[in-house]
Amino acid sequence: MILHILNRPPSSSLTYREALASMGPEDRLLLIEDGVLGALPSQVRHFESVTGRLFALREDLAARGLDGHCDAAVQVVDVDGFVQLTEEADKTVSWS
Amino acid sequence: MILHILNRPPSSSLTYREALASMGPEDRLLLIEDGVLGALPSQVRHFESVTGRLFALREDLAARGLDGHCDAAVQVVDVDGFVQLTEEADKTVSWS
Amino acid sequence: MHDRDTQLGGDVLVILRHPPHGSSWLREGLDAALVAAAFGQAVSLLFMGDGVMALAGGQGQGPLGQKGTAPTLDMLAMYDIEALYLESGALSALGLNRDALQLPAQPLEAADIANLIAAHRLVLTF
Amino acid sequence: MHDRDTQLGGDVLVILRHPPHGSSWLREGLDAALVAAAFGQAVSLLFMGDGVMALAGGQGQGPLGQKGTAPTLDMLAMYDIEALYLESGALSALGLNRDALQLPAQPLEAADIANLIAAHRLVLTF
Amino acid sequence: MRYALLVQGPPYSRQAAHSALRFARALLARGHTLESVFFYHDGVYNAARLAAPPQDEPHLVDAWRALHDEHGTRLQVCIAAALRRGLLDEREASRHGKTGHSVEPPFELTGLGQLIDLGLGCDRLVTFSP
Amino acid sequence: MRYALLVQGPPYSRQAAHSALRFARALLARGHTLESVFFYHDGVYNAARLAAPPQDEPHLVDAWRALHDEHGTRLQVCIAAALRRGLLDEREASRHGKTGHSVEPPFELTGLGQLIDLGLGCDRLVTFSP
Repeated sequence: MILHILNRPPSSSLTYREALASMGPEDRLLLIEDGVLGALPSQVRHFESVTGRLFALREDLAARGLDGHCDAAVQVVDVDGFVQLTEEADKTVSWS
Repeated sequence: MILHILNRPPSSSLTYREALASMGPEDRLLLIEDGVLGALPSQVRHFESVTGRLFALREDLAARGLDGHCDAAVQVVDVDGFVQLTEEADKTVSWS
Repeated sequence: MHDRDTQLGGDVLVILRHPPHGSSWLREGLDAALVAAAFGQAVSLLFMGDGVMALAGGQGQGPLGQKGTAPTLDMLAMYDIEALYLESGALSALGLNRDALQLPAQPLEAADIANLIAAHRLVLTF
Repeated sequence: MHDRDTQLGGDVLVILRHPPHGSSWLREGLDAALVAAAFGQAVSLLFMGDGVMALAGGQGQGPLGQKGTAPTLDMLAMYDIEALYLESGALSALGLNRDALQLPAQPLEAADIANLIAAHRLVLTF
Repeated sequence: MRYALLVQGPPYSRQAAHSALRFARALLARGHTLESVFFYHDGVYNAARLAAPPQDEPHLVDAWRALHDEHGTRLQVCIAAALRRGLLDEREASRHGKTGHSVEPPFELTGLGQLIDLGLGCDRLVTFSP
Repeated sequence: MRYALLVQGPPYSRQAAHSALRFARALLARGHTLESVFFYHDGVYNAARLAAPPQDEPHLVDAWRALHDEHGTRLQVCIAAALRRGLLDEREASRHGKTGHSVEPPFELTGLGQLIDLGLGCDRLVTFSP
């Protein structure tokens, strides 16, 4: 399993397409920084192909007033959980 | 007439939508830097709403091997023409 | 203020296109607006694209405890910056509720945005 | 080389996502690839998204006479970097002709890209 | 006409500063005046006096300086953006108790109000962002 | 596990460096080792010794230094990326005939090969880009 990390929102950047195109069937995607906008119910459709493997960073959601506004399909992790995701992954790939 | 200047390509950035949404019926749009990728025949459809008012910078096309590969709907100007466009405009607005 | 609102005009229009925290664009754009206002100019703000996130309620601190831009928004009125606009399409695209915004801003359709830009002497995009 | 090509594997995969001239990403990514190769690692390159523009023929100089990255591409073979891949969808989205590319690179579909990434110990994205 | 430029992109990593220099030369060649280049956001890195690019690459700091020397264009750097990023002239370094400095004339640290003055006072302000 | 971080974002203008510092603290808190932070692209600006942010803002250069002091994490700066951008230690300044320097220990200018070594030698390399 590879952890992909995305820090751009699908509302303004198409980088998410490259991240998704690069993901294997077991890989996970973590949204951080401005990328957490992708976890909004209005935006999460862009990540349909990785349902169940989509994560968002709690601290970055909270900073933007979005903690609790995430779509239910998104698994929210704090930075400790972020580290844990990197432990469980064989490697990480960052998309910006 | 306002000159809008865009340096991001529609193939990776959605900034072009903000530029287009901000343009009045007489305004012009100049593609520079990586933005000139938008002048390719495969990409120019994104700029349909400003047909006849779409420009691209020759030097930036040439640097990317694209001089002569522009869509016919795009008016190619060199940097002297860029200055001239700013002379003719009331003001300029840059989008990045 | 009312006149300026209905006429959409002013000296300086600052367009804020980036969301809070991910970059310094929003803060540096707001700084430019505050300075222009402090210099006596009639300043308007347009929140556009992801920039409408600047208006979201309940914002917190950044990764290293930065206070973010939400406190700055509360200072706008003190600087007489009361002409606040937002791109209506961006708000709905992000699914934000207008009632939940930290500050009220007037929603604009695309045609109005072009008019707003035309009606200011100086337009700065951040 | 042939084995590595068919197996898509190697030590270091450098993913190049940005077009030439607009930023230093492409050049700095290529520098990382050259250094890895000089250190004896088996290096693969994947041109993805706008990064496929790096392969366009007939590139020229930058605004202040910078030589750009096209000359660097010619050095790849000297460093034994021969595993070159490109995102097939990006090439067609930009309407580039494969025959007009400066260097041949093997087109990959999405599933192959995931395999390519999985088959390298270190993946760097630029 | 009287022009001013706003440069918000860092040197080397983005084309913005290169584009701005090219535009500056072109507007001067057309007989216009370039009052000032204002550096804001990561554009303030253009003022880094110690920049040492390889010999076969353009030297942006020198290119800005040449613009000033030949045409009297002011090179104004937003002081708030600069201090955060480690760009201090001798005066600011001493004010902050630091030894050494990273910005020197003809670049001048100045307030953001100058940008507003330029934008409203010049005939054209053209922005180059990253 | 042995971690290394690659930081490519400048301080202040983008969140990347802030995110990296937060991640660094979290991995250390989980008992891992952080061998090195490698700064490349505009990330090299994190090493600017003269940075003077306002008192109510985080001081990134100091925060990196604290990481080194407390945990022995190396702070490695790509020398080629740094020189172009005006980030020189005393040795490079003298080698380029410049007076003054903009980088000081514990930040160390080093070759890009170190990044490859870290990427292949550590258990995890995590990249924070702008």
